[in-house]
Amino acid sequence: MTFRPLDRAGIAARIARDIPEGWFVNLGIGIPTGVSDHVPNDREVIFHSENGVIGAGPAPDPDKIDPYLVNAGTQHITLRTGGSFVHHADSFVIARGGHLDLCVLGAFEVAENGDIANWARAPDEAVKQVGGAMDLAIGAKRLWVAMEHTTKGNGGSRIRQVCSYPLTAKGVVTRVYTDLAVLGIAPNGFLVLDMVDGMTPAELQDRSEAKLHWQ
Amino acid sequence: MTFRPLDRAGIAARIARDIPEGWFVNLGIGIPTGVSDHVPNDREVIFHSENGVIGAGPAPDPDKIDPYLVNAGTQHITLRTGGSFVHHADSFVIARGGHLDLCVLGAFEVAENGDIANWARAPDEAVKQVGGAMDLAIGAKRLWVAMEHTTKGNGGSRIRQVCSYPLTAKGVVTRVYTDLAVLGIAPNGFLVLDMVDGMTPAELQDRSEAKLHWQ
Amino acid sequence: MIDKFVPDVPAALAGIADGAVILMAGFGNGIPETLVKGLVAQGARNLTLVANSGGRDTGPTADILATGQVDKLICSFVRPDSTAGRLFAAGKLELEIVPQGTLAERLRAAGAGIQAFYTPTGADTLLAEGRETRVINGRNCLLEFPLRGDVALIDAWEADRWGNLTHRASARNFNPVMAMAAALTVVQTRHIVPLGDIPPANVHTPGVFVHRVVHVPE
Amino acid sequence: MIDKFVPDVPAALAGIADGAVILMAGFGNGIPETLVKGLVAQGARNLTLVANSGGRDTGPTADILATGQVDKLICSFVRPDSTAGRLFAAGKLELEIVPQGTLAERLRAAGAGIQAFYTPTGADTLLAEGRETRVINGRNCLLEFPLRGDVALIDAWEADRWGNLTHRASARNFNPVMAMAAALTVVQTRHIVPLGDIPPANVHTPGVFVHRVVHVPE
Repeated sequence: MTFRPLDRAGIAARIARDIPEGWFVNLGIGIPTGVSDHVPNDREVIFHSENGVIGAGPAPDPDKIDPYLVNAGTQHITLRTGGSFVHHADSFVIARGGHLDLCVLGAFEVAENGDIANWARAPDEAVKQVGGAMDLAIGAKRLWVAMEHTTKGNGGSRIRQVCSYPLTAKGVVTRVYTDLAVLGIAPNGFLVLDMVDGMTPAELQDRSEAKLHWQ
Repeated sequence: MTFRPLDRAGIAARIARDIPEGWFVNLGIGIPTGVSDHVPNDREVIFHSENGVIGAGPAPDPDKIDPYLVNAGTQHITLRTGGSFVHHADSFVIARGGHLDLCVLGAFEVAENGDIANWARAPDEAVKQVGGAMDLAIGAKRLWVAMEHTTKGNGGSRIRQVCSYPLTAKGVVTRVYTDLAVLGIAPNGFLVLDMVDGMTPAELQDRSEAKLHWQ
Repeated sequence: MIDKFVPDVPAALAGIADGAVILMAGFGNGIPETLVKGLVAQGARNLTLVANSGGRDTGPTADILATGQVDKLICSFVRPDSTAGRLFAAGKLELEIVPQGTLAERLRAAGAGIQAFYTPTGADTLLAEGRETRVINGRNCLLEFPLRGDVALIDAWEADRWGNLTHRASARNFNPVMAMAAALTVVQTRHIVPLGDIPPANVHTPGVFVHRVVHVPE
Repeated sequence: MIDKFVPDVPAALAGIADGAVILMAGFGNGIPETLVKGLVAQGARNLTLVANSGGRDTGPTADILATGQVDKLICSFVRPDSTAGRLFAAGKLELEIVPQGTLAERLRAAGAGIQAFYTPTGADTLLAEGRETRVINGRNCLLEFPLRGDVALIDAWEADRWGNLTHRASARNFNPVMAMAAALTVVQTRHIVPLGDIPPANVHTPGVFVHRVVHVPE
């Protein structure tokens, strides 16, 4: 039996499974944005968007777009009943003050000590695309990362002993969801919590630069 | 001719005369509270109260009291048309951020360098009644003090070379309104801007511990 | 379904431990009086109470101070002639006096994840003695640290089941600021409203800062 | 009578000097587009522009950058493939990248009279290189300073003659924060309303932070 990697929507759906009702959640750009599509409507999860939206809902029908309502990716959204608006400083009170139960970010790499690199692939491009990632990374109660386990090009592992790209924040990741597995961050490094069907520990370790641990 | 000191309401009225339309003003407890009574209704001056009231109006008729609307002295007030409410942190954004055109405080003493002492008469009672005075004193564009020129007991002058009481803030007073005179704070010390009818420079200097200057 | 309503005051205050730091909102009004009475009944001891003032001889602050439940009071002023003033004079109450704006800002900093800030308020005064200062742009500033609560006791005018709140007129005061600054934020509300009833642009305290709500009609 | 309305955009922007620091609100919406166009026409040069992002190839940010009026851009991100990105690559634009939450907080600090603050955001990253840091409660923090504007360009939904504003839905974003952070705050509003029309509890930006308002209907 060979393993079947998840596609990007599959990673998002896998994350959605682990979000309980009542959590207050910020979703980064990329794979994380898709997470909300997989949370059933009757499970109340409140999504926060950095631009001051509390209770972000799905995209509107094209004929019902409100030009004054976008998310942090500047996509048109709706507001859930019970949602509200705050200004940017108050929005980052939420993000930086420990009020998010969860933030899900995309990343280039995660290290076994919880370091995350998600904003630049090299120092010389580093000063350009920060956005709100550094604020979210240090501020949420839990930081989960959604990314492919290996790079598209050379198949190098994004699961690292030490990040090779510029850091977004140090020691903050609590869980990593990839197309192959779910990894926790334990005091001694990556702890495998789940693997896709057909995956073996040896094959997963083979695709991980850092040492993996099993319970 | 002998001079006629102003009473407390007279000091308040004298201050009101100097407040132009459009100013945003905080009034401290004591003589300053009375200032708003002397601003005519058709001169729009917006009064701020530390507890988050912008546009505080006069006391209501007794049968029209709103128990949810008080000023910083916890007296029942009204709200002017155009007024609004903010929370305490935002209220002190206004007070500390330089948004008040004027704050008028009572004081025990003012020194010729603009120091103000208004919260304690001795260090051992000093740690008890600060309230918002230190925030207002450092934050307003202009700080005017309203007080009697001399103390009631021994007639000692409140117009000092150096404050003898614990400071509220250092070098912040821009003008002093007393029952005898209006004093500015110039680089070289107190500058007499106005005196009550019948007052002479010699008599005013006699009641002032600090040296007075005339233009 | 998210539902932050609890049936009664004991449920609202369940689990408050001895030694807790309690943020009590209010300034003349907007005081969570029923919750404070409940805390007296609940009986937690060795508390630190954070409030705007030390109150008078009667009223919520005086009532809880008189029980001896509070070891330390952090506030912006204490009247010598008050329950708080007399307890302090008798050596039965520790006091930390904080300028009112700094108090509000330290609470906000706790809510906002700000680890410290510099303010000119209180610099060059007795409150600065022995404290860290720094001259920034020619202004002498005091270094201030966040003031975080274990529990915030909050008053609201309206609340929905997500914990979204409005506050009436000047009863807003410290309520939104303290709500964001505590690990457990407990609200008493005059009115319960259906979710969506408060216009999204006019929520004064978003439910994200609120954990338990109890209905206390007028 | 207080009346902050001005007749047209040139009057709203009168006096903006070369070298001014301009705060431009907006995030996808809530951008004061008409005022930015007016600033292009007004022609002040050597500006520092503070905005959430460097924009794209078209739109208000790209438009004013393309004129060469702006020497320096302070924002949270710049797309390499944008007018801002290309001007930077060509050495024609100075960039200061600030994390978005730190940007909002530095603006608020300017409005609030906070002289500096410590935040964990950006500590242990390239943005911290050569900067002052401090470990507080075990967390490494960066020292950040206020970001004050000479002029703020603000978008509003409603405004009254005192300058009280509402903002619609997510068009609120940076508007209230930048309004409090500038020496001169200029507003374009979709709607003019009589004084007292905005409920006192639901003013989003109080008029105390606003200096000039110009009516720009849809």
